[in-house]
Amino acid sequence: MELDVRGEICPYPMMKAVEAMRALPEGEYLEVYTDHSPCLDTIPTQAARLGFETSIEKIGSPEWRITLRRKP
Amino acid sequence: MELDVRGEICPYPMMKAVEAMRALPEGEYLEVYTDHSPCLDTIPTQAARLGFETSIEKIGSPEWRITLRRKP
Amino acid sequence: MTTTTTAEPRTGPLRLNLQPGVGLLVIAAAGLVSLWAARADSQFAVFWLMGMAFGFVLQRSRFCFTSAFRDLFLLRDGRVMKGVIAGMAVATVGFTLIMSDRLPNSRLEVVAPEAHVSPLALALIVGGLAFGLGMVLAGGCISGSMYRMAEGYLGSWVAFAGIMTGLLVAAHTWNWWWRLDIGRAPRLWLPNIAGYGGGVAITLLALAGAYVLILWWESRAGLVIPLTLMTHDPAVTFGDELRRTYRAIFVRGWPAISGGLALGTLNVFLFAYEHPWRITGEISAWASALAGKLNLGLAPPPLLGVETLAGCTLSGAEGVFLNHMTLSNLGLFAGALVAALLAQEFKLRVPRKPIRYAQSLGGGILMGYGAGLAVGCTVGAFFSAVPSLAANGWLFAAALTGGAFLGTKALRWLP
Amino acid sequence: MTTTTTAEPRTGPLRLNLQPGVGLLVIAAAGLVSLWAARADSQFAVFWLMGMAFGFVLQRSRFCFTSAFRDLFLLRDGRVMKGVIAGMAVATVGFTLIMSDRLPNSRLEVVAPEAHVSPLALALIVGGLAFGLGMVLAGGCISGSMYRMAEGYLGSWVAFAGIMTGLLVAAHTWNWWWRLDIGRAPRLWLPNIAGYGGGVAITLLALAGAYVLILWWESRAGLVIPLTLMTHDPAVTFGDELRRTYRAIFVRGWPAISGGLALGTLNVFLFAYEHPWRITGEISAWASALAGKLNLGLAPPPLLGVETLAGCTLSGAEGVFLNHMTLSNLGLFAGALVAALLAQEFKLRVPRKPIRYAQSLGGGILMGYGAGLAVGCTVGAFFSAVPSLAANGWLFAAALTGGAFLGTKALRWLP
Repeated sequence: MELDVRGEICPYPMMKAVEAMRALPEGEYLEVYTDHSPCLDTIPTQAARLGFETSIEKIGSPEWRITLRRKP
Repeated sequence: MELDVRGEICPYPMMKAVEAMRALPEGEYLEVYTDHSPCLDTIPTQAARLGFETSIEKIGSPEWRITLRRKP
Repeated sequence: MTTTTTAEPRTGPLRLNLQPGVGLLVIAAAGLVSLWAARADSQFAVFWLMGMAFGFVLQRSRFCFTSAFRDLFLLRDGRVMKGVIAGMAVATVGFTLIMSDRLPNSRLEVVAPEAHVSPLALALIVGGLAFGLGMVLAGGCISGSMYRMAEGYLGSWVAFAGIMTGLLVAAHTWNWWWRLDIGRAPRLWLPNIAGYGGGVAITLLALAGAYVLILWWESRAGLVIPLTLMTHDPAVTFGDELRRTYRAIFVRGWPAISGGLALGTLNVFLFAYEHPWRITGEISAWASALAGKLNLGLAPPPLLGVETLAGCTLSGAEGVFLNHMTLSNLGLFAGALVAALLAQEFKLRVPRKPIRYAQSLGGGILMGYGAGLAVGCTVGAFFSAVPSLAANGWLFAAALTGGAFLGTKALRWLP
Repeated sequence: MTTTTTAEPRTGPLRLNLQPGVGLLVIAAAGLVSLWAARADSQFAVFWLMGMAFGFVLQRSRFCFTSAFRDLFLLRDGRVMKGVIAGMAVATVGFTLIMSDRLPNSRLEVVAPEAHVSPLALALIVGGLAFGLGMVLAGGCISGSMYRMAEGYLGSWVAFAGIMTGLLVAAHTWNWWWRLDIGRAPRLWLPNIAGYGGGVAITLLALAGAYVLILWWESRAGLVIPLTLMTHDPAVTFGDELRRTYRAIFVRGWPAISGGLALGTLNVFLFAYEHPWRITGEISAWASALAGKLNLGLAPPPLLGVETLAGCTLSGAEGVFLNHMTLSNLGLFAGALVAALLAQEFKLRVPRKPIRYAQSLGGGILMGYGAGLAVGCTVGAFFSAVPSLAANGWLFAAALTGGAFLGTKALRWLP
């Protein structure tokens, strides 16, 4: 699943990401696209609490793809 | 091999430990006994440079056993 | 043995990026401004450079007072608030030494010069609630909106227009509040009743208590958020190490705790030179001067009692446009712009949902009005007031917390 | 993603340890001393508490100026020197703001009050060489020996006796040095020739250059030493998190960079209150007063020119025994003792080889004599002089480096 929150400011990127993780069907993973750098600190923390693993890739200046997968 | 440098101040514990690591026969490991806490920072660094792994155990207040093994 | 991992992003294929080059040009231009400012007035140059330092640290550590309060409720995350507390603890020690140097006897019924002590008025609570609600709606407090303006967030520009409007409205209603409430309210500076030793001890214990409370609050969400500190692989070559040092300072975001400690230290330095860090007084002067220039009868009247207050007082029409604090605020933009460009984090960000503009404007107006009543924003009336050993810093913090709570409720209704 | 591991020791089976309990008793006693000091003179209480803070940070970060210089040669390890440089960079900014507040026009032929500016004399080079050699032989400089005395190192007590002896000898030869050399030597305070802006820019660039030089020097040994920062597992419960926070502050050693930054910040705070951190002037007063009490004709004569110098000047027989700096030095012992007890690191450590006592005594005498000639030790004539924008701080550092190099050669001859 993809979630594009580019252009959005705090707290929307993390709020939407948390909502999407909660609603994510089994077996799927979530890709969050953002240009808001504070997410790089907040999303991994919330992901850990929800049992997700985070990996972050820089895809632009400044844009990031945050991939969230359920921990096995 | 054992090296007891209790009572010694800087830089003797790290100097003696480095000398002992250099002279250590293959297959042996080195146990350094010290009561000088700065060693906990300096010995691991020099050990890494000489290709050794460090593990530290607190055995008294304040006394430590620093075990140095060649990296495989 | 313990381990932790950091969130340094893997970098995909990137096009050639001009931002660091533009950043160097901005640094050169900022150097020229310093030279000009040093000729005009040596204070101007110092405040310009200190403003740049504040802006640089804010951007690098993504330091946001709004998230410090809001994320307590929204995410049960106290990461930024811990940084705020650590910074205020450092500043408390430094401020106390400076104040006791300037006013050795604290038991007189006077307050150390430039300490941010203001009345414990109803207006402070109303202002804090409005500010807390407004900053959550706008996604940033005043300092936060300022460094985000420099990063290219269009919404923050709208919020800043709201802030100026709110400060102007506050100036128009100031005399009413002063007569009814602020002018009659007591002020409480801890050293007057407990000495410097007592004041500093009470403040540090209260900050330690707040820190522990946050740890407890976080733990109720099942996983405590670790205090993130930078980590890295052992480098092997000189080039690796240089690159890593550069990236740690200029590219990767700093942990919130480093940002808080740096801001607290800078705040002490600025007080040692002149007075604590403050922002809104000058923005109010800009708003009032602009209103006066427009000749539409919008200029506020002379304001009652502001000469008896220290800190971020509102300006009536008589406000001076260019003073040392103008340089400090402009420096904040310049420092944040330099930081954003060097980190390749500058981008024009345009909100896609129309309601975001309304939120930014409305939130800005609430913040401006609240900062007017409270004699300062999260910086002047909180981050500089608590270390001034002033009770109003704590009352404002409580009201901000309430306002931020209301804000998180409001956020859930909005799309 | 990067990972690193820390050297937190696994803890074996330990007997019940009384040290933290004794530490709490020392804290209570220190509180009583503060109250007594505050009654005698409010300055006394501030210097006592600031001294405790310096001692606490020194012990917690195992901060040793000797190892900063010595380990560059002995281990090609710049870990501590990086902390020293970071602390001086912070202090440079803070000191400059304070000095420019107290002396706005730096182009006059005067120096800001209390800045550690002293003559660029041959005695400064001789003093630095002697000090550098002595500190390596004794295994600690003056501040280092003082906090190790509190930790229970018998050798450091012997070194301290040597330091007092050396300072007394220096006081006896001072007038000769003054007439021949020190009294005629020029002083160079950077703001006199380059303004505050130029002075701070030169100093910060030089510190950055020194930092890069150290990275290069370390890299020649094949592996760069990572700047260690604290790391830890994510905690799950409130209790875990509280315990971890307590251990990070009070039990585990702090990284050298944290220690350097904390000492630099404290130094700015002390200057904002009164003057920079200094140690040896007071020890010289103790030595001279003690010599006078003994009535053996050992008391030094009145010293020439000391009233024209700022910083850690020697005392003749007229030295006052109890002043604010006495409290600062005693506080250093108390703070280090508290830190050592809470961390369970107090122990009476008795060197087994007789030669170590000779090294400590001889090294101490060299340090005392060197600090007398150089108007200060690694603290007053280096760590407080470089941020004072004084050229003598750099010259002393160069001489210390040379002395430390000689010391590492000497160490290899000794058993």
